[in-house]
Amino acid sequence: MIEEAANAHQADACEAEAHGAEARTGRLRLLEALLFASAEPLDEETLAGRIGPEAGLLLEELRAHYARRGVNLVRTGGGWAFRTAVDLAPELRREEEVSRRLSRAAIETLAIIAYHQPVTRGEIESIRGVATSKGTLDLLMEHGWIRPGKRRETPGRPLTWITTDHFLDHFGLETLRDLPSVDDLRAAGLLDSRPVLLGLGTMGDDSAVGTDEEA
Amino acid sequence: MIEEAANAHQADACEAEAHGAEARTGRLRLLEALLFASAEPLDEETLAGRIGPEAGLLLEELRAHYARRGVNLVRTGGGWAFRTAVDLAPELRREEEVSRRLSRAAIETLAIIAYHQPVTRGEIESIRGVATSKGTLDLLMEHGWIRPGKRRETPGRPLTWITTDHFLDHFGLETLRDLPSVDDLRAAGLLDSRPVLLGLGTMGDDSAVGTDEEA
Amino acid sequence: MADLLAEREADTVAVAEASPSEQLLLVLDGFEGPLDMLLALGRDQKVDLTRISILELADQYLSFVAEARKVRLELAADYLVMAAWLAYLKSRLLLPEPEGEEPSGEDMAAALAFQLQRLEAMKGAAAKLFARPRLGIDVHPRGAPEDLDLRRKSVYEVTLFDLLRAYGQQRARKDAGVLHIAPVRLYSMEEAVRRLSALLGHMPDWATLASFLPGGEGGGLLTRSALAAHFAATLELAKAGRVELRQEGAFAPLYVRGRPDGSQGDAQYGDSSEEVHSHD
Repeated sequence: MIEEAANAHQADACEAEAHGAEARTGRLRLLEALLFASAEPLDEETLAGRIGPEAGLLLEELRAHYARRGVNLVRTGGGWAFRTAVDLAPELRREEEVSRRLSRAAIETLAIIAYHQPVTRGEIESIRGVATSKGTLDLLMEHGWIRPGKRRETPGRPLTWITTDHFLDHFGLETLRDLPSVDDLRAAGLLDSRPVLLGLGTMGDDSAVGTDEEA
Repeated sequence: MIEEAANAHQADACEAEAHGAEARTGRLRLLEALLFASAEPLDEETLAGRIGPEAGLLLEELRAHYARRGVNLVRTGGGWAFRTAVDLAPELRREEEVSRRLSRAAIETLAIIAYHQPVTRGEIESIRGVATSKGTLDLLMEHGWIRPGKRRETPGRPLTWITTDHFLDHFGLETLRDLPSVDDLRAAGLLDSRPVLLGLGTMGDDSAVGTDEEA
Repeated sequence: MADLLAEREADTVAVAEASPSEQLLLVLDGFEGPLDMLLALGRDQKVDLTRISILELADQYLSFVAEARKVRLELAADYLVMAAWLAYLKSRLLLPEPEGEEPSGEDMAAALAFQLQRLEAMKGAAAKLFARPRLGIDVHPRGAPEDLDLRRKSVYEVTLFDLLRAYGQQRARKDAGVLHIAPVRLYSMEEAVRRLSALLGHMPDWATLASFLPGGEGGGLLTRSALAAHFAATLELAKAGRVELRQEGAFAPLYVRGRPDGSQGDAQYGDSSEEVHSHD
């Protein structure tokens, strides 16, 4: 009798313990996910608010787990964050140049070349209604998106511009024929007279006609 | 003498093996760090370029290691990425921005493109029985979910629409075959773009452009 | 019909106090066109769509349209086209099938049923798709990505969407700024004079006017305008003493030749280096 009761007690304890361990694993996983998804390091207080008072202990446990991996849990500026292991830095070359947004003038010029090629600089200007700075074409060429085509057999024999294979590659097009036509654009809502689309404000001033925004 | 040589040989083998294991761990750590650093999925080819031909095996090893953690290594559209575990969603849920919420028309249009791709605008319209409102396709494109595919080699050469890898990533799909119920729908013939009723045919005309319609 | 209204009531609190026409309007607002409405009516039959009664469905739809017209509600053309088609389908289903190659009423009904099933399937698929854990909402990427020089990624971040949008907006801006009159490609007399001046030097003999006409481009209106312009141009050049004209009789071919002593250059039309641009 006594033995049985003791056994039962023990089984309960085991179950409770197993239950506790499971809950603990759940909290550890949540902690891991929170730290991973956060754009900023998270301080212990914030984490305790989500995880419970155990947060400090769990952080140490996570830190130990990741200590020898390619990603480490580090304390930085009063908070905790995952970072790639410092010793891997030489192999994880940072991008030298942070990716930049192409100016509106450059995107437009590129689009016009894509649609109207072969097209001369003068034609680009008459389509855009503003002068095209030489820098814009240079930039697009340096980037490998455009290249000079044949000279136009008209007075002055102006140079024409055409797009490159790299252009197709970059924009995931197989051929130039796969560029949506003006009618397709209209049907897709891309040729709308909506004045400004979401997020466009950062790309340049629409009203600045007559001056060319530098690339 | 002979014994000694044998021992020495064995020691060498051990050392080589230990060395190999260390190199392997190094590559695993680098792979982990590369994937961790990037928010976007990385394709196996890129990874193999950095890690070597073993990349595929190491990816599987990493996937297994992370399978039960708060962060998982997932495969999506030919790429690999770390993502928070799906089962933690209730605790990590971020409200969708109201401005990003899609209309019923946009949601249906996306589903039709996903299941029927490559699909022309005319086909989308004949499935929905209504003209596609301007701004629907461009909105889906702005989300990065769809893009123009090849032109259909039929009269008028209409443009087709297809989904992107980002679409797969967004909806947590490894490939298009993982679309919910896609096999059942196909087996039931419901993914046929069978020509439709005469009475509704006017909407299925890809050459009709600039149709004005309700959203 | 009543079910349909009741269903919509759940969405709109105000529907109870709305007048019948307003109620109908609210019902209509909830639909993505006539097929969507037919599907909703079909669901009201509470049977599997594969066993739906198309005849009953047509009746329901037609009574909806009749009701809408009773309250003088303006129905979109789509809805009326569908009504007309369903009325036709109904007659085909009820009357004996005529001999002929047209699809039978049964075939038409089956086609409609298929369309409804397909639309239903897509709505279901859309719901399932959006019920999945979504990136940025349920599932999250690394919050603080570290930019690595890994992919042969372009320094400039520009997507196909950016490119197309830029072009679309550029075009839209242009279209909005300028009153757009569809360009009519016509041959002007000046063009014809320039063209003839250039050609006559090479053709000292009599030749028909028709042989001077530009071939190949356009047709119809363009060709006719070219003929008219060239004819006017020959008269102009004859007046200037640069060509001679000859015609054997009314409607006979008109012959042209350059005057042997006709000067090559011309003060008025000599600027032959200027390109003739067509605007398309």
